Amino acid sequence: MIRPVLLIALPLFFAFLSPIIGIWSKKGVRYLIIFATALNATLAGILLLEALQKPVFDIIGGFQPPLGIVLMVGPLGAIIAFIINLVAFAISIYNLKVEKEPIVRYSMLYLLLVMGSTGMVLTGDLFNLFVFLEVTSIASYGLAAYNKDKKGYLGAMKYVIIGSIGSTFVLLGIALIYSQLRTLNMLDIAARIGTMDPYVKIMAFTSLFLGFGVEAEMFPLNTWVPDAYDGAPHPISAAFASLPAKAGVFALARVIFTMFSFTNFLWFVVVMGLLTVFFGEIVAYTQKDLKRMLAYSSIGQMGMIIMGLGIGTTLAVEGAFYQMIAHALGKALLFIAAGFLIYAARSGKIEDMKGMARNPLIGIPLLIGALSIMGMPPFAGFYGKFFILMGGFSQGYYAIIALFLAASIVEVAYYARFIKIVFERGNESKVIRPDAATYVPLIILAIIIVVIGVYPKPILTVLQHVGTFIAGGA
Amino acid sequence: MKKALAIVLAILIFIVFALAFVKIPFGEKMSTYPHYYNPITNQTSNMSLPQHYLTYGKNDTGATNMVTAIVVDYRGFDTLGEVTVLFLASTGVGSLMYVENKVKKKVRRSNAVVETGSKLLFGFIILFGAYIFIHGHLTPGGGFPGGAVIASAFLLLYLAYPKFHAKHEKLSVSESIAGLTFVIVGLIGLIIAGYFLYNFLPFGLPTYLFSAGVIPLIYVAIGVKVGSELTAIVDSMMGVRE
Amino acid sequence: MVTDWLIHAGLVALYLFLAMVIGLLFMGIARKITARIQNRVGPPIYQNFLDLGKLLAKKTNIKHNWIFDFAPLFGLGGVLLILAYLPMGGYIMLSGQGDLILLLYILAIPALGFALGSGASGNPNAGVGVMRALTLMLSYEMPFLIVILSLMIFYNTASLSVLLQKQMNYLWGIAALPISALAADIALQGMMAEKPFDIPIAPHEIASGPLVEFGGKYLGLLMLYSAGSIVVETSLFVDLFLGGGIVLNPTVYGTLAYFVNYLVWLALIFVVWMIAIFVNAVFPRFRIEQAFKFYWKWPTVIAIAGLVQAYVMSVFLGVVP
Amino acid sequence: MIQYYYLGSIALIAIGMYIVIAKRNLIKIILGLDIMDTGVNLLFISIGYVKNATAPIENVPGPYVDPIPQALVLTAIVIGVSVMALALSIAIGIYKKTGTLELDEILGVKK
Amino acid sequence: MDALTLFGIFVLLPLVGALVSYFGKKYAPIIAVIFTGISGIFLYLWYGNFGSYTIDIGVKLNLTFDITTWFFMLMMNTVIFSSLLFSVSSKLKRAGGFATLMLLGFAGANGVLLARDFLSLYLFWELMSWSIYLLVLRTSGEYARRYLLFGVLSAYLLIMGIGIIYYYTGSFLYADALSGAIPHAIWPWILTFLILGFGIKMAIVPFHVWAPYAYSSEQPFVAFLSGGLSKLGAFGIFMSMYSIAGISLLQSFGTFRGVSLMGYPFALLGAATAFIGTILAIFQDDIRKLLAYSSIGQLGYVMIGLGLGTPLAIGGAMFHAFNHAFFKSLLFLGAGAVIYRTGKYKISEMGGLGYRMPFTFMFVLFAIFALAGIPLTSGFISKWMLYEAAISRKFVIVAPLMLIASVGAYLYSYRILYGVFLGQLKDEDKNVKEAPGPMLAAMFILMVPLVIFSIVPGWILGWINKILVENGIGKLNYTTFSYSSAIGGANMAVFWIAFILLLIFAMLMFMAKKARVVDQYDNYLAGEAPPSVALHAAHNYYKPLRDTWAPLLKHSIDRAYEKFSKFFAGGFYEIKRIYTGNPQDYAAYLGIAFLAFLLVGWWLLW
Repeated sequence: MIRPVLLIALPLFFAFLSPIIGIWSKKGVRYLIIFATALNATLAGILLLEALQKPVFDIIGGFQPPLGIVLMVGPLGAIIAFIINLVAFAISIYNLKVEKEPIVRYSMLYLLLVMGSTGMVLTGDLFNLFVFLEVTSIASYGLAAYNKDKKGYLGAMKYVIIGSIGSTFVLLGIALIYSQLRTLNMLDIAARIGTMDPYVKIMAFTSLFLGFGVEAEMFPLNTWVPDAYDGAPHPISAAFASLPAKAGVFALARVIFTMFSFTNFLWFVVVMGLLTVFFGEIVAYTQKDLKRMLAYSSIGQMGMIIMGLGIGTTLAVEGAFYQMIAHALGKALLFIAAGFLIYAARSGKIEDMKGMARNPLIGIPLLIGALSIMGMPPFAGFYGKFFILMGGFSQGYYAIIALFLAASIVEVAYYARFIKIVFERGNESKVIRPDAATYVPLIILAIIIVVIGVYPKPILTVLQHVGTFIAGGA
Repeated sequence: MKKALAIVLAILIFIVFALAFVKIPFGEKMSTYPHYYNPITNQTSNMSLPQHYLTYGKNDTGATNMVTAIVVDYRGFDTLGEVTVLFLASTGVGSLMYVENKVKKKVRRSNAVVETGSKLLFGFIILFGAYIFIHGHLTPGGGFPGGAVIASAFLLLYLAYPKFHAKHEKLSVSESIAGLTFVIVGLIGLIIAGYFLYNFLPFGLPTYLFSAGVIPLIYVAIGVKVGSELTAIVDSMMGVRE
Repeated sequence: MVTDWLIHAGLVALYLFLAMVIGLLFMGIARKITARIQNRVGPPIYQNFLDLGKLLAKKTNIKHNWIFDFAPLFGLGGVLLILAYLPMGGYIMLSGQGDLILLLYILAIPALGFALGSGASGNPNAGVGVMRALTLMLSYEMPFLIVILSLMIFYNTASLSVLLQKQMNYLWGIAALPISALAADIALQGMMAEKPFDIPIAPHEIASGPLVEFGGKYLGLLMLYSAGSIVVETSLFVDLFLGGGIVLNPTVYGTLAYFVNYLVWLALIFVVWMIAIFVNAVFPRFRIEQAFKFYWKWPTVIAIAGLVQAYVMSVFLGVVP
Repeated sequence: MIQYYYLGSIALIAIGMYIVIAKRNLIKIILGLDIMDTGVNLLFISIGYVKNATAPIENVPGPYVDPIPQALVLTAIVIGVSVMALALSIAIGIYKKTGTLELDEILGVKK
Repeated sequence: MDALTLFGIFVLLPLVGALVSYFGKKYAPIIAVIFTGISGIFLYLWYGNFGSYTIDIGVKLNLTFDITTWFFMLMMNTVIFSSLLFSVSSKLKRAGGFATLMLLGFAGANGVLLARDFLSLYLFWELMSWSIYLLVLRTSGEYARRYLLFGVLSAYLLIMGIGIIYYYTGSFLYADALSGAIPHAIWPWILTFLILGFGIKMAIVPFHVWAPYAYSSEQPFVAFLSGGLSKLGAFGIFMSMYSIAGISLLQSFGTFRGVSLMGYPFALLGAATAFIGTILAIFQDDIRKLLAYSSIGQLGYVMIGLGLGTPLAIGGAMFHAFNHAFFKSLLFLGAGAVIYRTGKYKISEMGGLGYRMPFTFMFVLFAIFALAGIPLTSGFISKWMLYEAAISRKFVIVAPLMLIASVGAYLYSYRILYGVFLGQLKDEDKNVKEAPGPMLAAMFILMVPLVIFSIVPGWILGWINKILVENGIGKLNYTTFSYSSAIGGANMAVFWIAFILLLIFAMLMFMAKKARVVDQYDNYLAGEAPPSVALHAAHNYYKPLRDTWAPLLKHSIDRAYEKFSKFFAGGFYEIKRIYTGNPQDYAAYLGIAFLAFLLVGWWLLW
């Protein structure tokens, strides 16, 4: 019987251990990180199997929920945790490519970023969620500026400013809720949310929604994303796109469904989601730099997930979670591939990458990732997008879905342009073969995307419990 | 134009939150607090959460300082998270300040009064800091203020002796050992009682030094950790002086 | 059953042979008339029979490749096939088995075979000639197809034999749809490639166009083909608009009717041929763009007027022949 | 009881917000963030306050203040410190790279 | 036969084949041929037992194997079998990738044909469209991008249609669409979305822009794309009009002489496509582009048939789709053989290849006969049915356009024949050899049905009649050798006998004297020195026609799309300015967002 707390305690244990190991061998720390993330992924997998029967409550310190902190792991939380750790494991292999100096500190920051994101998904306590949000953000601030060049620093600076304003709003939200309900456990809050004064309730919801919106890259709050992703080292931008972003959106889902039970307000969330998609895709079309393009495209995909959550029907939320999984895998793959392409072309601009992906080891996973992001069938991205669209239709959001489809045509346009340039025949001479640390994670992620896409039964059996999640359960 | 926008925004946010907080009573008695509800066992209790802590806190955790009881025992997981945050800060600052080519900076010597004064005071400040976090569960203050005091001791040395440098390896070793003790104590709790961070040591008599089970142990670890981390941050921020 | 099948085949063969003879005769008459108009004596009427005999008797025939033979084979075979499907003098040969649309497409077989053969000759003049022929076809087909469409809509049938029946007991095409008949006659001029529209065979510009490489027996057979096509085009016009020459009802008068109808049919096609020849003798040759612009302007307008008239009469006034 | 403390802390937050949006210098912006943080912490503590009650140390009798906000603020303060530490080290980095802390110059230079 | 075998043979087998053939490297096409052959055999065996099944792969896929699916699968299977057979000897670069993607497209196509619920339809539709994207990508990224934009547009139009149905009926099944939950006024919307969505795949006029680009990639793939996959568009339109909506519902929109007002505009669209496609085809010099526009034109006919909706019209459309599948892929394979041997694309650069490649010439000649509708091939019968349908219901706009378009077909057919195969043989093509064995075999397979079904039209009319009866559209009256309609009919047996007899007669007349074969320069140069460059009249072949059409040809739809996308891209750069890069603006955005959020929340509650 796996205790979810191990998913947090063990990485912490290894993080604290690594400075000591770091004194002896720097390489040792890198492989320790890979082992830690692998262990975490397997634990999360076993936890997922358990959480399928009934939600797992892990009481910390032996005190019943509202007194102590409790980890609330439903099937949905478990699968997101599993995917986060799986992707983290793949990215940690790519981490071997990072040469820039204080590598021990880099590994610690990366491991704690993973721990923070997992924590955000597992926790059932509001303030604990805030602490893990902070763990993730601070790790991200440190990693965003890791390259110590101007782009890195500026990206990190923007992230810090927006991130800390966001966390202030989260704290304000918690203060508002605590002032009325005097408790911090989510289920306890959910049970007694009705007793709150309606205006204070709206204020609390908006502050929390805005606070987590920063991490979930919602429209007006995602302005830091392109600069932070662009400045960060390649594996980190891959990690940004899949780990904290997914945890942020899951926290958002917690806010919308577990704690507050608004029905008439959800259409506004859909509108915000649509705005995120719209601006994300359109600005991505104008981007010349590869990583900025992928950053904006990841904003667009997050917007789609927020839209799915906002629509609120079981099908749409199921689609939103499916898209979370697909996007985490797909975007991590694309960023790793982008890292290799930038390294091969020695420039961030897309035009200079003519024909860089012609090597099948990099070309095929890149295609699988791009097609999955675009929502093409035998890949994971298809079901997510289709369910969200159909959920949107079942709620009668015709215009919004039409606009969303227009935005995704723009998305296909710039991905096709990228694929055109990268697969162009021309300079065969400069095409180099990726080494193991690059193509191993690519192949792992590509295989998972295909397996999930071709046979979605396991994922869908897990996502059937969306009903209880929407009703405010685990 | 941006100034005007900023003012308008600030005022609007102030008004909006003021409207919300006007509805919240200030300084009311705890009896008016709503009663908490336990989602797992699904029953609402007869008292509110703070009242529960204040009434049963003593025999649940054995600590007299309720804040410490909550910080370390009831919501120990938060503190674990929060310690990681500090650990992250020091690693983050360390990695950002990390510079291969050590640029030497010329620094003036401070005068004799500061030097001798700091040499004398250093021991006492460390002692005082240790006192704070050892008695964390009895008197106000705890691991974090204690750690900060220790860090201030080292800061004093930096001010006094321009060439002074705390060894980075030593600091990070002490930091990680302290962190490890915290996690291992948690894991032992998990192994013994099935709950992570369970208070498995005997509570002993209230207001005695060796009471409240695991809390002093954890607080000592936190104290050492905070102390070494803050000094590490100060040290890397100082950069290198010849 | 086999015996009357044989008689039927024999009659068809007779009609086809007669059609060929008429065709050659008409060519002779045409040369005689144009000569007379141009104030010269001109060759005797039977001149074409002599040319045919000379050409077929030639020993040395030039041949380029196996595709080159397509022209005479498909040409002659195709034209005979069209004649078989075209009622002559009221005698329904095969047109009971195939309707007007089939006929339209069979018209294309000899033309395509001939085009293939001349294309295979390798002579650039032939290529240009075929291009002009096809462009001319596109131009005159516009009014012609609209005319056929209006006939089909008015008489509410696509089969030629039924059309003749209806013309017999109701009204001749030319009486019912005079405008369409006018357009059809203008289009006929292009179909027969007579003077204003003999652009494909323009002797001065591209040395008789597609025919340039053919000599000896090839030219002979192609002459038979052009003779047959004269009878086809004139007889098509007569069948569509002049009741196919049926004056006496064959069911009433038996073989006598067939004989009389054949003579009337002969006279009618001669009249149509004379119109074409007189126009041919007088007009200079159009350039291909002029021909195309010409056909897609006035004849098409007339044809559309005819179509509208047919449409109005058949749909709104409910006139059912 | 008039909620001076609430209004005071919200004022702090608003001022912090103003500083972040209006001020040019990077350090001032970071300080603005810090002011917002302290504002929220003050808000938390004032929520937990009970009129004429003492700190929740058991050995002193009498009504106690609500201990939970104090525990939370303890964590929030440390988080605030860590964010400030990182923000300042990033600012130092920017200063090293661009030689200035004025935001317009940094962005101007960067464009 | 249960669900798994049906799904396995027609969808999983090609997918497995795709995987296997990727590693086959040089032998990949042969492996692919074997896989398509197997599914072809099963298709033949399972003619009788139709039925519908459901497969659960996490989501329920409802598959039905009935006569309509069988009929379209017959086309799809034969066309891909022959294109892959063709590609065995056409020495493609990275043949492994080619075979994989072809089989993926095939699996997608089979899936679309089998699907009876919108989820599986959309799934396989997208699978098929992106496998085409990658195949076009093998030749040129830019063309692939343009194709994918339209491919995705078609998918999203389908999504809109499916979504509206899902909104009302709450289920994806085709059958449920008729459950009456959908109000009458909504059906035009649904049908427009679905038909336009499927129409894009058939390259209907406003959306035909992608076809010339996509059709200029490797010839064996293009044969499958234009021959096989464009039929999916026809299948989709047929299903959405006559199986999902149903003929009675279409009629309920008011009929105009027996043809539903809902279908008629699409018939007009089809007529416009036929006319524009043919006219554009006449002036193309690149053989691939010419065949592309001609394919657009021919598919216009199918659209007319489906639009008119009378039994004869739909039967004609089905038959024409069948013919188009065979003669168009035959034409593309023929062009492929010529390109393979000479490496040239421009018609004016070729010439006289008929003498060097006689078999290819014969196959292309037969394909041209079918295309132009000459009665020697089944091409005539389908065109005849379409004409009869239009004329018997007195449609005075659709019929002339169709007739003129078919005459236009003669022009560009002859341009291919003359430009490529006849005329003078150029020196560099002197020793061009005939296409290799597998290519000829592939072309022969495609030619056979065109001839057989012209002699015995009864068989195929039987299948089509079964389709019409099963979907409750009506019936055709036909016998094994002849067919007829309200206003006319034709008997192909009599035609063939008469034609052969008269041909023999002409042969006898012709064989009387022998003829001496002579060199191509012999006669007309009469002894002069042959020119350095062979005079081949195929350059700018229809120049006079082009001059007369010049005012009209000036406006091209391609350039309209170019301007359209430029306009939007400009707009995007405006929107980009929101991300100013200054964190302070971002902080201000955050504040504004907070207030906006609050406003909406507050307004909602009060």
